[in-house]
Amino acid sequence: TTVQEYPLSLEEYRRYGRQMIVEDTGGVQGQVRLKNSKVLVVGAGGLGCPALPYLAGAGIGQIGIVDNDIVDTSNLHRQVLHDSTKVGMLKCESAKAVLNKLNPHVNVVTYPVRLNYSNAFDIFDGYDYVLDCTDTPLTRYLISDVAVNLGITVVSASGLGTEGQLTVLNFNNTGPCYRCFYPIPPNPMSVSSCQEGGVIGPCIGLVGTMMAVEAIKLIIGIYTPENFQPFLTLYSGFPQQTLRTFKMRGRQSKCICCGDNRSITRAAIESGEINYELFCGSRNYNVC
Amino acid sequence: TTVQEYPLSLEEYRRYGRQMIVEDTGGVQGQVRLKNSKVLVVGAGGLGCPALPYLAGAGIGQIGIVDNDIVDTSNLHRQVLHDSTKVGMLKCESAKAVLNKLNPHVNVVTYPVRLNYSNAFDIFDGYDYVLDCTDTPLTRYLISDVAVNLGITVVSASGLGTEGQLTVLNFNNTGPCYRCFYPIPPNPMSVSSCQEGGVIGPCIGLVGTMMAVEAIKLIIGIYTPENFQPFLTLYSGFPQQTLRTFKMRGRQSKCICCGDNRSITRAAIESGEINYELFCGSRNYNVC
Amino acid sequence: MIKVRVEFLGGLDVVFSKQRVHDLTIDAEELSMQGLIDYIVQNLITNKNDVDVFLEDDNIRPGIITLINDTDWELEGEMEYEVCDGDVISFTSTLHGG
Amino acid sequence: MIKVRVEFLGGLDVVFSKQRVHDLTIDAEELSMQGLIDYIVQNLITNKNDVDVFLEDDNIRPGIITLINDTDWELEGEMEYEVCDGDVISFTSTLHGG
Ligand SMILES: [Zn+2]
Ligand SMILES: [Zn+2]
Repeated sequence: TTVQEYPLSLEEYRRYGRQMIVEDTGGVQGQVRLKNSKVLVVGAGGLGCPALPYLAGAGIGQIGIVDNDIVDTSNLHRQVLHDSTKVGMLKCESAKAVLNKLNPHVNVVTYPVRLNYSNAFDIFDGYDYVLDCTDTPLTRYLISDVAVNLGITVVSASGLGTEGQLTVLNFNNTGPCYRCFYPIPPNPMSVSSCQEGGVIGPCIGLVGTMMAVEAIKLIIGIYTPENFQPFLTLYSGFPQQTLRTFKMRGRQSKCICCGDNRSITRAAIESGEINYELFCGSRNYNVC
Repeated sequence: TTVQEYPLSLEEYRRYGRQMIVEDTGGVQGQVRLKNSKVLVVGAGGLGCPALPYLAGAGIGQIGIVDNDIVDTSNLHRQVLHDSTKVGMLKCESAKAVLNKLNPHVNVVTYPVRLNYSNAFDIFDGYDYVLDCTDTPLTRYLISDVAVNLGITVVSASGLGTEGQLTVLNFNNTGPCYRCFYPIPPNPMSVSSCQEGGVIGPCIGLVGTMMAVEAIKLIIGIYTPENFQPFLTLYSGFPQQTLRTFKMRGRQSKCICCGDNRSITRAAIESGEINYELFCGSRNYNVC
Repeated sequence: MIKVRVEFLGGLDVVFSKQRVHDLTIDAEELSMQGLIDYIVQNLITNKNDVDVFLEDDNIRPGIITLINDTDWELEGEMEYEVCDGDVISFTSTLHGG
Repeated sequence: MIKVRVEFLGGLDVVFSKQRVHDLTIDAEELSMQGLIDYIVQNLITNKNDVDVFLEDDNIRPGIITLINDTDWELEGEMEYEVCDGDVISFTSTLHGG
């Protein structure tokens, strides 16, 4: 057996040098943390497309991509990791091909499935962080529930039109989860005045890029149990570009997922007892 | 001759549909404006890499890319439009290949030269907007000076470490230029305590993405002479992600480029009379 | 008289005359959040059929985050909070697109 | 006594003990920007060799943007501005990286 004297190869020093000299990253130690971390990105759409290459570029050791959707021409104004030659291809495979060329040091694993109650635990298991880049309340509840049960911190974001939202859930297994913020799921019938929404590519792109910043900060230890404050950040692209950060509630003791009396357990989820479909309805929630 | 009855092809309607239904874009009219516009991006590095694909995705008619640098492994953590297979290739050509695949409707023109006083006018001529994605004060003064003389609005940004800055210069030929903000160039000798700087990929990436948002807003007419207020926006990535927008001075009547007595004329620039090299020194200004 | 700024974000402005920010001067000595919400429903929602975009079972509709001076109202007493002169009260719909 | 918050952004904090925000209480009845800058140079710059990162020819060094309550100081009278209690004065280096 050979002893690993240096934690990074010369090629890695060269590749990551410009980020390692940023004091906040912690130099070699921070780079090794990035290399040893595994990040799962659920959704290779408008949010995942900018988040993925920055995670790969930064040298995350393993990146998982969950997406069973295929590339469509109508995606390409905002899902710029894909391209016109990949129309019809699985988004996770399209993304993997780009990331492999960008940084061959990263192990990219694809999951060409629709995330659901029966496969989520198997997929999430072993990852340190999950980025929720999905587009329905159903998956947002599911991702948070599974992450809480596995002790994983989630970077969760969304966007529509010219706006976006970003938060970090279940930080250190002490921060709030999605259900702490939204104990009651939205009623599909109540959103009747909201139209199907469009989106400006770089606006959702900016929010996806913010997710990569948050993931890197989590991995290199910028957030600590002492300094972490639950937050929700809102981005507006028009008429001025602004970010507003709201101070949010902490973990709720009455939360049925992460609180004192937990009913959203792994067993309950995997048995199909928690009916995510019924619970969130099937309407398009994009606007409200 | 055939009459163009519809301003966009069916494929274009399909491709841009999700952005055309965003009310702020102005629908078909806004899309036609994007298609008829020509945007020059100077620099295909940390800022240009995220700005370029969002501009191409949005359907800008012509995108010019000025960069004479070649792809290096040490760029790839932040310059994620390129990849490891393109090390040694011109960045402008690497970028063009990606954009052509992303959106074949966009005419991508490359300028594999170092922008200087003798070539800038020829390159800029005919473009509606210029994105300053460069990394030295020299080019920032030159880009602003040439744009003012040609009546072009500039989206100017920069970044270092975990921070970035963004502004719009010479808006409508009435807004301030770079020299209005910085009438006296920085003295190279005065920045001795500042070290060579690193950069976090998605932090500079976020600022480049903001540039694409600004360019789209300019093209579709979100800014008007009535509502435009000179601004400088600061992004910080650590410890919290924040944007702060400062209200800035208007055009300065005493500005030697855009003011009442102009000495930075096209003739003065092209003759080499304005010595940008001397004027800005040759030190690395990255930190201060 | 209590002056309060009310904001409707995340697309919620669609039922408030597409106006995101409303500066209100309310003729009252005291005003709880409950009182402010009643005022909003009575005075700011253009089409009464849209009330259920904002309210459900007399409470703020699930999926809407309510903020008092940029802080989650859960930390400030929710419906019992006494609105002060100069407060900024924000309501934001949760976006789901990705 | 005048309370003022002073911020050093864009990397300028390197010569201010790496501290971006300084909350100052200055023992004076009146304080112009010139007075505040003198105070900063005398009290906040750790190493006197670093003064020329902040000043050049007794003025704010070219390349540094000065802001009074988030507004360019050019709009507020520059050195003649009278600092008020509660003001936020920011100095930011211009970044050049791209
Ligand atoms: Zn919870
Ligand atoms: Zn000027």
